[in-house]
Amino acid sequence: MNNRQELNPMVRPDRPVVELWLMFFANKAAVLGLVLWLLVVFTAVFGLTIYTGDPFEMVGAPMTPPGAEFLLGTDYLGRDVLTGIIHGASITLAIGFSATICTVIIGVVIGVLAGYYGRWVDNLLMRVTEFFQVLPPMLFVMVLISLFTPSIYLIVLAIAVVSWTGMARLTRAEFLKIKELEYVTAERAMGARNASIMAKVILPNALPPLIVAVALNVGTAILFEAALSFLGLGDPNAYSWGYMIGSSREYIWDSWWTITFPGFAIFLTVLGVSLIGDGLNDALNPKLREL
Amino acid sequence: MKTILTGLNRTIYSLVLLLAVIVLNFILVHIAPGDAVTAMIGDMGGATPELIAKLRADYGLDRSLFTQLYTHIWKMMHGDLGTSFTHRVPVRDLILDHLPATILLVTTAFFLAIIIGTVLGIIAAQKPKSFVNHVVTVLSLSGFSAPIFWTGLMLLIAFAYLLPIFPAFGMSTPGFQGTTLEVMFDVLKHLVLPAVTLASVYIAVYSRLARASMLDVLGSDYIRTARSKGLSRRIVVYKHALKNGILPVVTMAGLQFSQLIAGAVVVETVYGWPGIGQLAFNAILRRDHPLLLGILFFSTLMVVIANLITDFSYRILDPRIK
Amino acid sequence: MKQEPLLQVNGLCVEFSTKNGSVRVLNQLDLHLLPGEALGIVGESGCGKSMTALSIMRLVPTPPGEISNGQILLNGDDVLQLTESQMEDIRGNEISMIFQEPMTSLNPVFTIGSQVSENIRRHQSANTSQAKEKTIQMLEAVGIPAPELRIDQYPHELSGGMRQRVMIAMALSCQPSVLIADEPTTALDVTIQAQIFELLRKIQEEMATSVILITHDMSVIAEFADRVIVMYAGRKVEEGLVRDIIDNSCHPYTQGLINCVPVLKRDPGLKRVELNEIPGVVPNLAQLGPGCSFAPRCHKVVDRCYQEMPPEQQVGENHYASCWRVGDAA
Amino acid sequence: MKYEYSVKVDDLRTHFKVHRPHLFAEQPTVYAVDGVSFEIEPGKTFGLVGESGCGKSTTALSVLRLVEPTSGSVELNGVDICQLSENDLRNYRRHMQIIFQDPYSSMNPRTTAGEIIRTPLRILKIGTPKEQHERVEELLGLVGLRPEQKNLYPHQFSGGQRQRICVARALAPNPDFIVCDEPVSALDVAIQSQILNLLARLQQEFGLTYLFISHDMAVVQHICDEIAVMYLGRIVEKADRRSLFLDVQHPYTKALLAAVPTTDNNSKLSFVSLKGDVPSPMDPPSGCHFHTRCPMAETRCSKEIPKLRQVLPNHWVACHLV
Repeated sequence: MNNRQELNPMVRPDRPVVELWLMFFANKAAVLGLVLWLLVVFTAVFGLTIYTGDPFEMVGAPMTPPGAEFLLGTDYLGRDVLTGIIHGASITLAIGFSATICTVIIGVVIGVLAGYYGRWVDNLLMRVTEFFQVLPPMLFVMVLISLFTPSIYLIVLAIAVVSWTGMARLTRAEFLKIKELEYVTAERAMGARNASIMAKVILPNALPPLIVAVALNVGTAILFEAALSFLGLGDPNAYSWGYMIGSSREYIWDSWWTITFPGFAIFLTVLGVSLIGDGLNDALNPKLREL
Repeated sequence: MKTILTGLNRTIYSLVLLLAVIVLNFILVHIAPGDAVTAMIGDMGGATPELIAKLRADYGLDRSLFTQLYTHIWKMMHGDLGTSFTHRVPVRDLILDHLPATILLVTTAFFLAIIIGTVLGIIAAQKPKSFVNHVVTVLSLSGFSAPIFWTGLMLLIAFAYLLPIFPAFGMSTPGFQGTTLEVMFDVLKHLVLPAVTLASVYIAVYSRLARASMLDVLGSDYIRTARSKGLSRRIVVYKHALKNGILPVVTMAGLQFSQLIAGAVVVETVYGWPGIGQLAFNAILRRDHPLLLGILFFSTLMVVIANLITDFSYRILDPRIK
Repeated sequence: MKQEPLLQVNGLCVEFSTKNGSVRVLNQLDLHLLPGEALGIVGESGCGKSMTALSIMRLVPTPPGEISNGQILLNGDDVLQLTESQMEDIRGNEISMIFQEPMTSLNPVFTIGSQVSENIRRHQSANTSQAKEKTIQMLEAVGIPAPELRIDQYPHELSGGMRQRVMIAMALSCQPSVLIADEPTTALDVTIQAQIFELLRKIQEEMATSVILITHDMSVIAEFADRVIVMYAGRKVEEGLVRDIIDNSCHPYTQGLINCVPVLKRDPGLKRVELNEIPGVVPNLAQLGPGCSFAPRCHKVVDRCYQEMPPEQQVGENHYASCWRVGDAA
Repeated sequence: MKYEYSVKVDDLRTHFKVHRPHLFAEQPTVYAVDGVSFEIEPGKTFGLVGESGCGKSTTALSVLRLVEPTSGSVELNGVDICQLSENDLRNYRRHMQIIFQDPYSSMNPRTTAGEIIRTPLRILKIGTPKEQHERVEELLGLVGLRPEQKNLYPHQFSGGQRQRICVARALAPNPDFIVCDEPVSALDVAIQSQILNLLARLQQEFGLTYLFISHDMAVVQHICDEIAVMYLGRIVEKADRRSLFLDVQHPYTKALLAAVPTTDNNSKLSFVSLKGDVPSPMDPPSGCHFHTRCPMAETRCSKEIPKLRQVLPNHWVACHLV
């Protein structure tokens, strides 16, 4: 049916935001994702005050299997895997969030300018975006890290540099779409300034897909950092989950737990954020809201 | 005529992109700490003073930046990517040696992902509230969320260690002799795990995309038209809807090809697959910058070619693009 | 002389399940279509006129929609009892449909030739070259210039009017006995609309096809249809020959519908006159009371209208209306 | 000071450059508005009527400089708004407002009805916030809505109610001139009459000047004092409402009138079917744009552009054959 509003024009809850949260919490998977994330955040913030220890410290016999003494076993140097995982949570979150913030800033600014001003601005910025899109991210970051000294800042920046393009394209697409709507023209007809139209009118309406993209971006940033650390290209002073797997991978046949558990931690963290993104997507998608 | 011109348009544009990559490489080397040659050599011990002197001359560091850039581009255009310190052979030859393995891995994973992803997406889209749909959602979310190296290692534990059906390492059994067919089969056996690992992420991505786009297409007016003609559900879905529904998948596949290559770097390291990813990994360990930059250039070239191909197939699939 | 109806709909009900429970979008609809006749169905959006068409085609999107009751008799056989594959044999063959949006109703990635010939090959034993020949014939019949070239074009290369002609060619390619046209010209300019109606009229005469024309525009009905059904909120409120309805409508809704539209005049005069209005808005189908759905907007309303649903009464030859005030002086 | 004309549009042209199909193609230009002139007396309604693509909406947007005109002038109360600086134009916007076609996309879905109506007051800094809120309630009453409805969101209103909110928003800064761009085309017939009556009532009450854009001859005839018919960016006939319909001159206008279906058998013009479609404004026919579809075209028509000339009192037509 082409016009579903007709069926049901009046019975609706009031504020869009309230409606969004109701939709989100009705989605079991999304709530699961939220719970997973609260767990990770809790671990990152309070984990080490409850389960103390230095992840680099060798506390037991090498390659002790999971058991009573070490819940998740020890690695080839006798470092406790559980301490490592708890410690890694904060690093993972820190990198995931800061890289996402950088990504969003670069991507949204470029997308907004390209989408709103169009013409040569759009042309130029989109060419730049396409250029960054053809660079294979991992190889490009490898070159960056190899030429400059690896540090947590370089890694955050590198992740942002290779992942802003998607954000920029999405923002641009949304701006192009919304810019054509009559309420934006109406705003101009009332004498609003460009900056105010961009920030106060178009951006809030472009937010739903952007929020979903941001959630997914946190996931990809975490995965990217993990892959870098796995390859031994991360900050050598950061005991991250990827590093744990990378450093133990030669002992894969002898101590499966040193690889399985940190990997599972990454998996659950990213899964959590993906589920949240999915739930937001469903809640924000007007097509699914109708019935 | 118009098609040829637009094709030419795209090709010229791709060449400009490649040129930009060359310039980027040049800029990176120049803004790195130390001069270009020290940056190139890095902390690698193998460089003799003569080699350094030769390099300085090669790069013409005494000349102006513009001349340097010009020479650099000129050399790249003639396929001269410099010499690898660690291997002491031209970078180009090294890369060309390793490229086929990567191409085999990437294309296998690419088609695996597109085909399986699309099929899963179509199945899920037909019954939006069914069990199959939930399975596809869970599968794709998991595929997306699992770190690719970890998936690889888990598959290794499962299918090379606990249940040893597939070899764990390399592209062929060392010293394996046999007919061409047997050699091919041997390579195939080695290919399964890396290809599945690499594909897993993209199966997830494409199945979600295909599902969303098929849902969209199935609700469109022309699908109703097709049904009003009395076509069966099967023809409506697999003829009328599919050709439209696959368009976003093709677009996305083109856009993500660079990430596929990046993923291959990680997968090759996990499985010891002798492609350019592994070459890059070794190059970075030994700070072999000419090799690393050469690999970046070559892989970008691959992406650009793949983009041209997807662009072309998009034009075939969608007559509206002219 | 009484003709046997070609298509007869009895007590048709269609329900849609929504978040807030089930909504009846079609309620106890009866209609019949005589051979060679042009029947108009008119009403505002949401009155159920498109749903009627989709029900006859059995294309109501299920879920959320469902035909919950009624019969649809085509030549005396109930199509609602047929299996899906039997129904597929009827669609595009016995009953065809053209839609409102010619821009989106053709598949953008197939040539128009393949889309028209697909219908022919589906229902007639024709090989590829016969189907192609027939396609060219059909395109020519609907007034598409140079059809042998056009068959290789894609929908986006054609204007809206041309696309609607292609839709008509496709719908008529198997000589259906019933053609349903759902707002076929709403998306088109008036000059193109005139061309399309000219074509439909010509084809209807030549092929003796019965047409159901669905529209919101009473003047389109006036020019094209023989008989008209006026619908409001999922029900039929009035039925009769077009001239009867326009000149002597009995239902206040029909009267409102006719009088609220500005009519193009040869001499409009120099002063602007006020238009008649139907106050208020179309009611929410989920919140209908027991009485007449139009009561809240009706200027002739009495208490009884809110309490009891008015039955259909005959007010003249072939003229029926559902209103308590039918007999009363206006 | 009183002006003879509230609005005076002189030789307005708006041309768009569109994306070139490939690198070597000439950049195509769309001649959306190509030399349009008209005047509107204060308190009157001027109608622009034509089929889709004739440039009537672009004219509407250009008159308000929401689309930048290529050349020409638009005077509102003696001020040429094409000469105003960005800043002056913004302030001058209080005198001219617009109502759009689509009541579903013409309001920001995230703001309440009250905020939507207040927006122009806020942007143009008219009154204190308290005064603004009082004005909003007053406006809601004027357009037939209840004051408590100001807290509802656009999706909670029906199409007709939304259009009322848009009317209220346009009225808010007390403008002299309102452009109505197809204000009733997207509405149900029963609602159309409500809005048309509302617009007529408000015009009387506040002495508003309207530029009324529509494709619907009957609506234009009903509401306008003077009417111009557009075809491919040019005005082909312009007259007061009585003269236009009684003494229709241009063959295009005749065809347009004949094509309109009507319930009134007596007023029907003899039918002149137009052949073919409207040509593309990117490549309009030479001479008189209409000659390709005109039943009475002569060779001269394809060569010379006909000028708009007066043939009767208050009646201008651009045709060689009249």
